[in-house]
Amino acid sequence: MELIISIIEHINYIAAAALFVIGLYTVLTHSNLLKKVIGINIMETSIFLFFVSIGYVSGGSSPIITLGEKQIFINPVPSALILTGIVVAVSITAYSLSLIIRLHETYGTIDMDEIMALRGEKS
Amino acid sequence: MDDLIVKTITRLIIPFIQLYGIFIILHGHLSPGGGFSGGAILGASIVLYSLSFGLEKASKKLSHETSSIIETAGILWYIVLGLVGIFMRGFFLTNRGAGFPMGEAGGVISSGMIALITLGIGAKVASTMITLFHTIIKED
Amino acid sequence: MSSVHFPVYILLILLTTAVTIPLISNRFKNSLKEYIMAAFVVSWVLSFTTLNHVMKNGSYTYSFGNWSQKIGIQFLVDEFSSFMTLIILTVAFLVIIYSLKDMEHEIKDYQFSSYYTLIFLLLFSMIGLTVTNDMFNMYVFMEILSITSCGIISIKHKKDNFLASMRYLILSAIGSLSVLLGIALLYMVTGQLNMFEVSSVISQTWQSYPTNILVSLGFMVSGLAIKAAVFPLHIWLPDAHSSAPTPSSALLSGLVVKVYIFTVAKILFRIIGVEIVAALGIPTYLTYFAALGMIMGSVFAIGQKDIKRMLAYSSVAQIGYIFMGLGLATVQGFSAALFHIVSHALLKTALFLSAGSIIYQKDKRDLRDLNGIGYEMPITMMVFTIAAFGMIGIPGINGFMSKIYLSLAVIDVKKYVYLVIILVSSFLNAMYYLPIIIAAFLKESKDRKNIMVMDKLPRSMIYPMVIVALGCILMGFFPQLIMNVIDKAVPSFLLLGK
Amino acid sequence: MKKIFFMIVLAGLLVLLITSVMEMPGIGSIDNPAYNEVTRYYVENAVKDSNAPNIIAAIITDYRAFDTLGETTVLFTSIAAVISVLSLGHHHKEHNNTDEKVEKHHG
Repeated sequence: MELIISIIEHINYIAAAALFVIGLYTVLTHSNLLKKVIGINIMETSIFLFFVSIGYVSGGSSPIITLGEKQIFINPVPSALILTGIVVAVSITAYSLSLIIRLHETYGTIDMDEIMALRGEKS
Repeated sequence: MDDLIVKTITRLIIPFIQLYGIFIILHGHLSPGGGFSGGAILGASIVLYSLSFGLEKASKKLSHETSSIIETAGILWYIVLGLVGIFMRGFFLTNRGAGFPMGEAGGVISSGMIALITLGIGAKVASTMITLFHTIIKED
Repeated sequence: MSSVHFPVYILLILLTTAVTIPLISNRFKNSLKEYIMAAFVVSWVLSFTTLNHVMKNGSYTYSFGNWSQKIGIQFLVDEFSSFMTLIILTVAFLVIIYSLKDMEHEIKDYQFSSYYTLIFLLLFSMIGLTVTNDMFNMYVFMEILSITSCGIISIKHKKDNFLASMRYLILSAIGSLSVLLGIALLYMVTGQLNMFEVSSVISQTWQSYPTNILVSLGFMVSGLAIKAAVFPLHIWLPDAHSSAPTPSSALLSGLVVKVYIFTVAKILFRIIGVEIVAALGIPTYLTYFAALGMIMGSVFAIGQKDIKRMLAYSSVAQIGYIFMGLGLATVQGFSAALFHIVSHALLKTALFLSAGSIIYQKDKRDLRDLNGIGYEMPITMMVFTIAAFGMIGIPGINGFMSKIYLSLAVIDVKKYVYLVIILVSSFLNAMYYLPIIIAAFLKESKDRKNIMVMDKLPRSMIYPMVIVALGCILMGFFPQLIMNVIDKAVPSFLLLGK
Repeated sequence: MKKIFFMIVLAGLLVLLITSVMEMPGIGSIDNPAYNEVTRYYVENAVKDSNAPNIIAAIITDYRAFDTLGETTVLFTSIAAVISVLSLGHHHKEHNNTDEKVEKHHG
């Protein structure tokens, strides 16, 4: 029973960990390059979820100060870090997509196994 | 894509998207949003334009030359704002200590360096989004 | 204009140059080279002054916006970071001079501006990663570094390059994300991002969250191990380093990998602290992998036919030496590692540049085609020979001194097995470097007689190689030049906050 | 085979991660060690220091503004990298294509 309560209390962290592992599994096992990139994006999202969950305070409002009564705010630092993280994720995705375009042009496929097979025949 | 409905709706809706983007950028220090989100919205408006009118016309709206100048200028603007801090005998990227006009808390023209940086970032992110999109679809 | 700001100025000059190169090259195409050189000279002078200042007045921290270290971002300018900045700029300077001519062979005209933009961003991020004292800032610089280092591989539009940089990008994205997850876990425990603050919080509370710190450390170290190509995770390195254009290979293998090693050292010794790391047993595992890498990297290198691929595998072995020094977690071990970082940077640069010259002049990459090449390109092969002797550990060249230091450090902790491994690894090095030298100077080429002629290389390619080779010899005879700085840098690194 | 191997390894990783996060206080708990004096400083002094009611804006462009400079640089880097990969130059396009064809033929 205690375990279940503890799981419910940590559900966001557990979900983030699960997403991270799912993303890693996608990157490592799928040979399609687009799927690999999507896997990287899943991993990134999981870390964002993780960070944001660290910053959450129950009953806290978003950290924008309004005049009036004193409120509890959530921790603003993780949110600020995530903004940076998102931009970095966009950049990596853009660059990897452009590489995939080029690979498709040169090999005619975006499947890593097929590319390796093509190269194997050549050498 | 040559569709009258899409083109008309695009033409109608783009000013509102851009207005919203500019609003988000200008209110970056007051409300949720800021340079990155506002810039992405602004960029999305041009992306929408190039989707419905084609790449040729869209590149005329924002040529490669102009966007590369905006990208460089965005970072240089940031660096210059930071250097103001050093020249005012502070450190790199000092806000209040460097004598930026702080204004009244809650006003649109306030918070010194924050609003200025947000403006620069907004322009840069918008042009980055557009350039990325145009460069990638040019390949087809 | 006080010299306190100099590290920031260096970064800003590099960044400004990077962002203005596209504009400059559109308008004033001819002055691009002068522009690049001017930026380099200015930042080199600034970096030299910083090192001087630090050696005289001691280390200092630079807080952006004058915020206290808990709430703002901080740079730590100490002997270590200012010295490494100088090394990075010096090696990069020589490589860039070399690249001005060499890249004309490798890429097309219109790509020049992109290439140098990426190079300057690469330097910006490397120096930022070296001086920063903030965990999240470290991550941001790491991402710039991983994109740019893939970018300078894929700049050459060949099949192999795209594939190599795609693999490198995916693996290094996994690496950076592991590091970010580690940072998130650490932030969860400490609520701080500044390295000093994190380490002071952790030293008080690590008993309460042992698993968390262990897991976070595991993620960060293994993420960086992918990027630094520690042995079982090195699979991206041979493709990436061998297919890249020569100057890029020299930079990647001489500097980029080293910068990731600095980051590992920062995480282990500055963020977590020596005692906790030793209590968790991380360094011991590092030495196991290092020993494995020292042997296996050389074994793989023996089987290679392509000269640049062989050099890339040799890097895997040499990274093993550096991690061996780090893993000992003693002052001697760490200074041996730092010394080897510097000497390997010089040696590998010399090797890659001379291999690149052979490719430039003769268009030959296969090791079996190099018979008698010593008579055709004497200067290049002399540089290659010096650097190869350094790798093997012939006395008089800096590689020998770093092996001596490492052996002394190993003897100091009484792990004599590693002494044997260092010896075996040196023998293996000799097995693949000596045949090339013998073939180059003692065998007859099929096409021509062995008559001595001078290299047909542009001067701007010969001088950098020769300077690097002379630097190797200088360091071999006067290791104290470097060791004096390292001796000052190490205690400030290992014993911080005591 | 490869998939099963990875599945087992990653399941181990998942268990490790979950045990490590279970050590921490639950979500939203105010005892979370991350909610410390630094956070309180930001919440209490952001308006006083920078006149910006949006604390996150104050953090990303004032307290930790150097991160944001790095972030814009990442964007610039990605553009430089994408252009270096994709652009073929206006005059060189045909020339380059023939090059590639020749190469394929040889291969």
